[in-house]
Order: sequence, then structure tokens, then C-alpha cells
Amino acid sequence: QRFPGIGRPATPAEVAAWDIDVRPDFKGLPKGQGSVSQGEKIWETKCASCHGVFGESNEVFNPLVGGTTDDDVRTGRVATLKRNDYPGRTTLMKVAYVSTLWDYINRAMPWNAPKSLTTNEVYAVTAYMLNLARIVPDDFVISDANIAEVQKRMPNRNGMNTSHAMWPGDEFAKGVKPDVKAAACMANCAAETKVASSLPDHARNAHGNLAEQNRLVGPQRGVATTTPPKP
Amino acid sequence: QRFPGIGRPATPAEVAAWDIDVRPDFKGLPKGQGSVSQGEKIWETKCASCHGVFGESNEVFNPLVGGTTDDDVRTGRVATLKRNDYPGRTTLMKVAYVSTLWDYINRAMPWNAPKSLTTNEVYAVTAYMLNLARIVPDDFVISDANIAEVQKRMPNRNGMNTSHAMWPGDEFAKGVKPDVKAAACMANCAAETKVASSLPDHARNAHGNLAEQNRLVGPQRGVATTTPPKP
Amino acid sequence: ASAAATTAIAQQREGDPAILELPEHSKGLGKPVVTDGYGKPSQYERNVQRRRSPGLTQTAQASVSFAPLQSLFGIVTPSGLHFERHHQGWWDVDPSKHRLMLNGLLKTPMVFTMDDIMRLPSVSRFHFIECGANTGMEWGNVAVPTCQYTHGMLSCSEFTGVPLITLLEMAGADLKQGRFVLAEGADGSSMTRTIPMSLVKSGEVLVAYGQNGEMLRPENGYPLRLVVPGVQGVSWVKYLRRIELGDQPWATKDEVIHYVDLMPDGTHRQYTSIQECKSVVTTPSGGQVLLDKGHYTITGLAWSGRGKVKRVDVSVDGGRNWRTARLQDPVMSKCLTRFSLDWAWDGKPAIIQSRAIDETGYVQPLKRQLREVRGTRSIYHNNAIQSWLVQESGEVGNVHLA
Amino acid sequence: ASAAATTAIAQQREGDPAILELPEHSKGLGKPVVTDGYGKPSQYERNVQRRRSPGLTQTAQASVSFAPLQSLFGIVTPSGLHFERHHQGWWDVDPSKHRLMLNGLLKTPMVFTMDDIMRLPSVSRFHFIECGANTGMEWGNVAVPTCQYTHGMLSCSEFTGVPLITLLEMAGADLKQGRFVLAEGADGSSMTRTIPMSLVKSGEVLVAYGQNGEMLRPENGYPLRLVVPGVQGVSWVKYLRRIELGDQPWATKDEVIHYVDLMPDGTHRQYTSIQECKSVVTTPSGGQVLLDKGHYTITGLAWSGRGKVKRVDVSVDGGRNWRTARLQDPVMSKCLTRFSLDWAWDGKPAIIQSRAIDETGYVQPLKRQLREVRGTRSIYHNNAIQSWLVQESGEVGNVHLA
Ligand code: HEC
Ligand code: HEC
Ligand SMILES: [Ca+2]
Ligand SMILES: [Ca+2]
Ligand SMILES: [Ca+2]
Ligand SMILES: [Ca+2]
Ligand SMILES: [Ca+2]
Ligand SMILES: [Ca+2]
Ligand SMILES: [Co+2]
Ligand SMILES: [Co+2]
Repeated sequence: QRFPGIGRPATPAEVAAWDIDVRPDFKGLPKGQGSVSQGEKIWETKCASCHGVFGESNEVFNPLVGGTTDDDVRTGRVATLKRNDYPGRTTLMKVAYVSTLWDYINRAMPWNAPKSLTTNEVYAVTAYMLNLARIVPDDFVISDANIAEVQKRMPNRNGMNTSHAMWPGDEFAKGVKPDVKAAACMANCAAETKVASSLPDHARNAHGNLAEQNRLVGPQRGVATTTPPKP
Repeated sequence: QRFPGIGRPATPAEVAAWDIDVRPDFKGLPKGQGSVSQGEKIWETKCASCHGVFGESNEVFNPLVGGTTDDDVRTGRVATLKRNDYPGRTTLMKVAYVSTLWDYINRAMPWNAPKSLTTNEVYAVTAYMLNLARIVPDDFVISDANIAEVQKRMPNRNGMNTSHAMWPGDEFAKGVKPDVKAAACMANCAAETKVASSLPDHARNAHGNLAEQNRLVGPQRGVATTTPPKP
Repeated sequence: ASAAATTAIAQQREGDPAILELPEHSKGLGKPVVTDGYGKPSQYERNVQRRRSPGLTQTAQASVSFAPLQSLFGIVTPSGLHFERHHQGWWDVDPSKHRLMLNGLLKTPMVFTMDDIMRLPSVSRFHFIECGANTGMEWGNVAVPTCQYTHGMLSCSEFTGVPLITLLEMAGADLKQGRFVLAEGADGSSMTRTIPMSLVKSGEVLVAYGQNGEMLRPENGYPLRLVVPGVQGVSWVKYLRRIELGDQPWATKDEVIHYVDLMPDGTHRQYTSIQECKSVVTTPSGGQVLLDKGHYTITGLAWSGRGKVKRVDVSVDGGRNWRTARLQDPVMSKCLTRFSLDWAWDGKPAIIQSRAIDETGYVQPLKRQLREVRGTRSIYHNNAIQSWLVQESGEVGNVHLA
Repeated sequence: ASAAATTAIAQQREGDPAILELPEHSKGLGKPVVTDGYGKPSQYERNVQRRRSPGLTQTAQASVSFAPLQSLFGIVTPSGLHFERHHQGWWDVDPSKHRLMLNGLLKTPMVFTMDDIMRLPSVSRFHFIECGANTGMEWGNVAVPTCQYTHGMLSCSEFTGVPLITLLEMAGADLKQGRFVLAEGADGSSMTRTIPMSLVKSGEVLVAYGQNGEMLRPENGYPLRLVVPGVQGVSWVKYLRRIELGDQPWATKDEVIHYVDLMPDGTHRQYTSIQECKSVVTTPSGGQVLLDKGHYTITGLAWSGRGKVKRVDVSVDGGRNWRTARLQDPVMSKCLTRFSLDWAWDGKPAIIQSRAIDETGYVQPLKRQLREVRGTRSIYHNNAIQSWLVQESGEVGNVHLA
């Protein structure tokens, strides 16, 4: 023992109390089940106030549901994600794994009372959310037994990519080089010196008076944004 | 000009307002004068409340006056400083230069109203302090003209030493080596392992309850000093 | 003109009242020691605060506050100004009741108290932490006025803690099978992130309790957070309660739904963790106004999630010509590096930029170069070169060039 | 015994309530961002404060507060816990009215505003500051219980400022004739100190405004102080208002009356400025009680006013045998260095010491070695090896050995 007297074994009850994570291969998923209609009731009392009755609200957060099609359910790629003119991105447009939803709802939702749902309630609201996006039918009962089948219908299940140089190890992909390559030109470089974007005048004071966001002494002051710019 | 636009020349009036320092060679000393008896009056109204009528008080600070002899005035060495059994050290026992006194009183005293004395008042209280230690006679008038003579009577004027390795340059002395030399023995060293001094029991709680002076978690706690030590 | 000349002469004879009339503090007795057992900044520093960006988030508990980079010096971020990012609000957790559990692919699942952890050998290292969404508002157009808002989800501290590998070894971790760890927090979101064992094995990943000499601040995970150098802030799990060793990644909400980078082809990059090499000029910067022509010291911060900053170049003509800046030592790995360069402003418009290069040779890209590969919908990991336009009035604005 | 065994089994089945019963913060929504625009430590850190030593000084404005070294990590001292030493109280000076004047042996006496100074090229450096009187209460006998009081007039910060030599050169300083500068503060004492031009010329002496990323704290000289690396704190003049270049030293009160070292022969060493190589174990240290036998990490701080710390040795048997400790990098010049060493406490009495060696080869002395040369009446510059006695009860005391 390298460090005598430090730390102790965890009891099985202790591990059970905290080991709540659920992986994409469903390791960690507790047994249980919940129907769409059960989920609807829970949703309406415990989730809709923040996320909207159809998961469409963006009052406290991005909409959870919307933007996916039956075709996406078939292909596993959310088509609208390829469109540069479609600004919104709902949770169900992005999420690749049903386990991610289950795990997160189970640990963190409802936001103001996390970990208050029973296992079956988590199954049920998950079913309800999936039903809103027509991933599962109205009479569906999701359970640990059939969740792997549900995974095969996740609309963006094929929309992810882990082959990039921004993971600090070779666990996902080996030898990938950074994707953006720039060179360090020093003189007479081909530069764009035309201003293409700047803060519109009406937004001048949108972050408050910048004169009050800089020190009172120093090489400069904050700009008084309560008055228009000097010529 | 290496840094255009930064800084500006000081005006003569500005330099005069701030350039108040007085060196041992009396550079910076303004013309003026003050008598012991003038000094006594100022002392009693403006200094005695803190330093005592005879500069003997240690209520707000070490005594200023005391511990010097006529012999010291002659030799320029305060004899009691050589005695290990004499604990107190007054300002006049230590100070080598009269300029130091003048400069400090002028800039910093009275403590609660620094820079409120006139030049002549500073001369006068300096004279009074020196008189208390019999460095100048009762009827003495100190001035810029005779202060160099006074310097020759400062009791500890020869009691200083600048030849040591603790000044980070060779301005005072060149090539002096550190005075304390230790070696880094690693094993079976000749060590004193008998406890010669420790905090007496009655002082256990003198700095407050140490349990409240250490973090609530960590490798240890603070000792509860409100109760006696455990055996 | 003659009146002005007279004033000038009078002033020459007289001088600045701030000098001629001694201030109160030169003529009085000041305040006692321990006026504050724990001190605070000067009242004159009240403008130096962390701030929210209006409208950026819909709630204040799943939100962010930005560090005032425009007013900071050197590389250390004062803990009181450290940027905040919470997903379910912050807590002041009682450290005597806080526990860290290790489970998964190891011989003995274990529990550690704070006392236990603080008895183990620790290291102290300076590292930056940057939110993956830093500069995210600026992928398309200029959206915010100052470097507090463009780059302020960035801070740098001296972190003290125990290498996670030490704890894993104590629990008999299976270092062959175990390729990923899950880090889990104790807050409402019980924030979870997958961390590569390759990084853990390097000894760089810390279970940290110390920040800038004292304990972590509650907003930053008191009493325990994971420190994952070079990796985006959301992986630095706060209120750390559990570490699980596993053979597969976890696909947690914040690595596969939220902190994902949308590519032009409509796929999402998941597990994009590293904060690539980046820099920003903080003086002068957007929302400031220069007082005068003449000498200025252009200064800013550079950093790389892949190691040390090797070089920083600065341009004052919008990128046509560059000069190499001074770097303040010590230059440390995965840590902020302060750069500076002298500049005499002639009063004409100027566009100021900085470009950092790290020890791997990676060059910080132009916005255009970044967009060419990643489009404009990526949100995360915008490490493009920042441009500040100094106008003739002295006012400095945030601009994108094309 | 059987009751204890039953409890143990029950506990095995059940476990720690701090784990089994989820804490409030795992089941609720926390506080919003920018609850504090400038944050503060956890409520559970309330014991970590700077403190006065009762009876040490007769007033609270000419006094000192000690940093809680026993509770700090790494090398950075949080600015709120930086030790204080005032001679005439502290002030919160308006920086827009603060001026720095240069006069003496130079072509043009000059005035700088804070705006001017902050426009000049600056450097940021980590340095310790130690009061010359630190550990002064311990020349003779044990006087105080904890390392907060024995060694707490010590702090370390990242300072940002302009090398004083830059300003002197701007004013056309006579670098031949000018061998000393006088630094003068703007507080009531208008604190003055003589500084060697040799050190100024090296570029190390800074006119500093930044401390740990923000401005200096008012207690530490806001908005401007001199930084004189390696030299005792009283020379780091606060509220710096004036620099005079001269050909002779000034013999100011605090260099020839006050911060003077009384030698056994009755002479006073004046201008003793350098803080010689020194170290102290902060964990475990006086006034603490160890909770248990087993592993501990002995850790502490080492520093030298002459440059870098080269090595630190630690003894647990009162100096008979020593082991070399780990040093946390980066090891910087005239900066605190954190050392640590593993130790398994067997529950028996132990005397813990540390001994630092700097890059000049200087070895931190025993108390005896120091006293042999300097006696016991020196007050200043006590850099002797500190001994902490760990008793069987776990209680740690401050002891001197003989
Ligand atoms: C009081 C408000 C509130 C309630 C009630 C609430 N949520 Fe949420 N929900 C949020 C917020 C805010 C977030 C974003 C948290 C973050 O930033 O990490 C969120 C995030 C989510 C997400 C992740 C979305 C994503 O893209 O990252 C899911 C799924 C979710 N909620 C489901 C639910 C369910 C199911 C319920 C009810 C059982 C529920 N929520 C109740 C406020 C709420
Ligand atoms: C309100 C209290 C107070 C008053 C009034 C006062 N002093 Fe002082 N004096 C002090 C204190 C406190 C110190 C120590 C300051 C320090 O720690 O640097 C001091 C220090 C001194 C010293 C330096 C002593 C040394 O050894 O460093 C001299 C000389 C002195 N005073 C002279 C005077 C004179 C002359 C007057 C009146 C004109 C005066 N004082 C009025 C409180 C006072
Ligand atoms: Ca134990
Ligand atoms: Ca698990
Ligand atoms: Ca100017
Ligand atoms: Ca002068
Ligand atoms: Ca983040
Ligand atoms: Ca001091
Ligand atoms: Co997020
Ligand atoms: Co003093």
C-alpha cells in the first residue's frame, strides 16, 4: 500500500447510490418501462412549463423536439442539418443516442428538481419525447428490453463524427491531423482589409455603457456608448 | 524620443512641493532654525501625547529618548548596545545621523497629522529631542548652519556598519561574503534534538483558538487551544 | 491663443494641483491592518467585473459570465473574476461532507474524503481554462463589442491537486481495458464528461482543490474539480463526486448533444475537446478609446491546448504585415502566455490583430480559413484571428474582415 | 466488540450517509451566474484569514497582519490574504489623481500619470515579498504558535509593471553619477528607501501596478508600488509618488533606525536588504493536529533573495537525517518555490524541519549557526531552520532545539 490510511473501499450500497450513468451500449441502464401516454402526463406536469407541451419552447432552453422527419428516422441522418439556411437545431435533430437522453433526464431533469423521477417515469418521458418526433408510435411502451431497437430509429444516429484532431488521445481515431491549416506570412501578405462586419449602430449600447466596463485609468478608457460615436 | 506622448517635464514648483528628502550630507535641508525651548512647547502640544513628555513612552511606539550617556556623545558609540542584558533600544540609541531624525519628523510626524509642521518647528522639536538626551544644551538653537556640528555629537554616529553581504550591489562594500555559513549534511548529522524552547502552557490560547485558524478539511485540523493538550 | 498661452505659462510656473496640493493621504493617518481579514479591490476598480452578455442565455443558472480580459495583466486571473459557466446553478458545498468515489474497471471501488485527498502528494500547475463556446457568438458576424464578450470565457489559474492517475492506481485500475474515464459532478446536472485515459496516464489530469493559492471558489467547483489541461472547460467537472473507469465513451449530453461542432456536411463532430491555438489582443481592444496619439504597448494573451505557445505575431494593418511580439516568461504548457509589442499610433485608422503559433507548429487561422473548413454553424472552437479597428477618433471596434 | 462488529457490518451494507442520502445540491437548482460580479471564497473557508499577532505592535496602523501560510497551496498568495505592513495606515488612493515624479541626477525632472505608466512596455514576474522582520519574534525563544505568525509576513504574487530603468532613461538619467535612488511613497509616512542602482540597472526593479492579474490592492500600495525582488518588503515602497536619483544613500528612518540588525558587538548593520535563503514546512506545522497515522505529504515553501532555490532537504528526526524534497516547477528567481516529500507517520514523536539551498550555494542555517554570528538581538533577517514537533497526540508545536 503506497499511501497507508488514505481512502477506503466503497460499499455496494454506496456505488449503487451514485453509479447512475448509462452508456450508448446501455451499460448502466436499470430495468423498467414506460408508455408514451404515461410520459405525456408526466411531461405535462413536470416538463412542459419549461420545454412547452410539444417540446417546442425556447423560453428556458433550445427546443427539444422538431426539425426531424420520417425520412430522417429511416436514414439516421437529419437532412435539415445540411441546410445552411435552417438556423434552429433541436435536441432530437442532434442527438445520436437514445441513451444520452435517458441518462441526462434521469440525472438532471426536471431542472429544478433533478433526480426526482422514478426509473419508470424516465422511461415514460423518454417515450413521449420520441413519440413527439414520430420515432416511436403513440401506443409504444419503451423498456430496457426494446430500447436497443429504438436506438435504430434515432433520426441522427448516423450524423456524428469522431474522426478529428480535437480529442487529446488516440481512443477514437489515430493520427488525424488538425483540419484547419494556416501559414504564418510576415510581409506583404494577401490580406482582406475591408471591414465586412461590425457592430450595428443600434447595438452600440446593447451591452451597457462600455465606459463603465473599463478601468478608470490606463492606456485607454471605455467608450461612452450612451452617446453616438465621435466623427 | 523612444516613447512619444508619455510623461512630461516636472515644473520647478512641482519638484519643490515633493522633493523634501534630507540626506546625511544635508543635501535637501531647507534653511531655518529652532530652539530647544520652542521645541519643548511644540513637543508638549503635538508629540508628548504619544511619545511622553520626555520621549520615554512606549504606548504607541518604542521610546525615542533614553539609554545614551555623555560618554556616548563623546565616543559616538552607545555603550549599552554592547550589553546583551539591556533589552530596550531607544531611537536615540540607534540613530547615527541627525538628518534621519529631521527628515522623518518633517515628513511623517505628528503621526496623525504628518507634514503639518513648519520648517522651523521641525528644527525646534529636533533640538528638544536632542536636548533630552543631552546632545545639545538647554539654550541651543539648531539651524541649517550648525547642524553639521550637531552631527558630530550624535551618540551612535560611529555605531553603524554597512560592510555586509545583504545589500544587493557593490555600492557600500565590494565582494563581502554572507556571514553565516552552513553545510548541508545529509545523514547522521550532529544535530541538537533536545527541545530547548516551546510555547509555555499559559500562552496556549494567547493567539486565539487555533482550531478556528485552520481549514475545516485537509490533512489536519487546527488544535483546539481552549482546552489543555491531550496526553 | 494668447489666453491659452497665459494659462500654459501659469501652469508651467505652478503645476498640477494633484502635486502642488498634497492629497489627504499624504497628510493623515490611514486605516488599520486587518480592516478586512480577507481584502478586496480598490473602490476605483469597480468597473472590473465579470458580466453576462444580454440575451445570450435564457436563464441565469444555465448561463455564463465573462472575465474582463481588457482589464487584466499578466497571466493569472484573479479568482473573483474567473469566468463562470453553470448548467444547473452553482453551490457552496460543505467540504466535510463531500466525497469522491472511484468505480468501474478497478480492483476496489473506493471512497475518498477531502481529508484523504489533501493528504496525498499534490502538484501545482498554471493552466488556462477556456469554454468550448468562447468566441462562439462570432462565427458569422460581429455580435459583441468587447474582448470581455468575444474572449472572456477564458481564465488562468495555478491549480493544486492530485494527479487522477494516483487515485486510479490506488484503486487497482485496469490500465489495459480502461480506456476512458467518466467524471461526474455532484450538482443538480451531475455533469458528466468522458476523459481519455491517454491524458490521465500522462499525469496531467488533476483532481484539484486549490486555485491561486486558496481553495477553488464555489462558482468554480469548490471543494473539488477535475483539471483537464488543454481541454474545454465543460470537461473540468466541478463538485467532482465520482470517477468511473470504462472501456467505452459515455456519450453524455454535453459531449454529444451540446458541445458538438456542426460541419458544413451536416455531421456533428462529437468529443471535440482540445482548445486549439488562439490569441487575442486585449490592449487596445473593442469598446475602448485611445486617449492620444503616441506610444502604446499592444498586449494580449495567447494559448494552446496542445502545449506551449512558440510565437505570437502582431499586425497593425489588418494582416498585411506582421511583427513578432515579445513573450513573457515563463511560457508554460497549456497555460496563458502574455505577449506585447511596441506601437506608435499616428492617429490614423489601424486594424490590430494577433496570430499565435504553438510548439506543434499549428498556426492560428484567419476567420476565412476556419470557415472554409468548418462553415459558420459550428458554435464551438472558434479560434480565428481577432481584428480590432482603431478609428481616427481613438475608438476601437470589433470588426470582421473580408 | 460484538456491537462494534455489528455496526461495522451494518455500515458495510449501508455506507456513508453523505453518499447514500443525496445532498441538497444534487437534487436542486443552484445559484445564478454573477451572483457576485467579483466573487469571494466559500463560507467554509472562513478560518483562512490574515491575522494580527496580539501584543506585537502598539497600534493597528503601524502594524502587521500575517498571511495564513498553513492553509495556502502552490506559490501564489491570494491578494485578499496578502500580508500587510503599514507604518501610517493604508489608503485607497484615487488613481486618476496619482502622480509619479522623477528628479535628481537626470536631464529632465518628469511627471507621469497612471495613464502614462500603463502605456509603457511592462513585464509580469512572479516574486516573493518578505518583511525583514519576518520570524523576528523567534530570535530568542519560541514566541508564537503557528507558521502564520512565525513566517506569515511573506507573500508571492505575479507583479506587472514598468522596469524603473525605462523611466529613468526617459528622463535622461545620469547613470554614471547616479548610484542610488530614493523611492518615496504618498502615504502619511511618505515612506522612503534607498535602492541600489546596480539592481535598478539589471531591469529587475519595477514600478508596478498589477498584482495577480488585477491592480494592486489598496493595502499593498494601489495604484503604484516599487517591486524590489529579493529585498525586504519595506523597500517595496507603496503609493509610490517619487523617485530621486542621487550619488549617496539617504539614511532614511526605516533603513538606519528601524530595519537595522544589531550585532553582538553593539554595532548596527544598516541597509540590510536582501532576504537570504529560507524555507518553512507549512504542512504539518505548529498549531495543527494530525488526524491519524499513515501517509502525509510534507510540504512547504522555500525562497531566496539571491536567485533561484536549488534544493530543499527535509528531516523528520530533528536534523539528524535528511531527504531531498521534490520542487514544483517552474522554479523562478526571487520567487517562492513549493517543495514536498512523502512521509508515513508511525504515530511516534517527530521533529520536522526543512533546509533550503539557493543557486549561489548558500545553505539555510540552523538557529544556532545564525546566533553564533549574529547573536539574538538582531530582530530582522531570521532565516534559520524552523522545527515543528509532532507529538504522539498528533498535536504539532513550534520548538527550538539545543
Ligand atoms: C424549470 C425548467 C425545466 C423543467 C421543469 C425541465 N427542464 Fe429540461 N431543461 C431545462 C434547461 C434550462 C435545460 C438546459 C440545461 C443546460 O444548459 O445544460 C434543459 C435541458 C433538457 C434536455 C437536454 C437538451 C439538450 O439539448 O441538451 C432534455 C432532454 C430535457 N431538458 C428534458 C426534460 C424533461 C424530460 C423534463 C421533465 C421531466 C424537463 N426537461 C423539465 C429546463 C427545464
Ligand atoms: C498620534 C501619535 C503620535 C504623535 C502625536 C507623534 N508621534 Fe512620532 N511616532 C508615532 C508612531 C506610531 C511612530 C512609529 C511609526 C512607524 O512605525 O514607522 C512614531 C515614530 C516617530 C519617530 C521615529 C522613531 C523610530 O525609532 O523610528 C520620531 C523621531 C518621532 N515619531 C517623532 C515625533 C515628533 C517630533 C512628534 C511631534 C511633532 C511626534 N512624533 C508625534 C506616533 C506619534
Ligand atoms: Ca484514514
Ligand atoms: Ca457506471
Ligand atoms: Ca500624453
Ligand atoms: Ca532631494
Ligand atoms: Ca465550458
Ligand atoms: Ca516590511
Ligand atoms: Co452547456
Ligand atoms: Co517599520
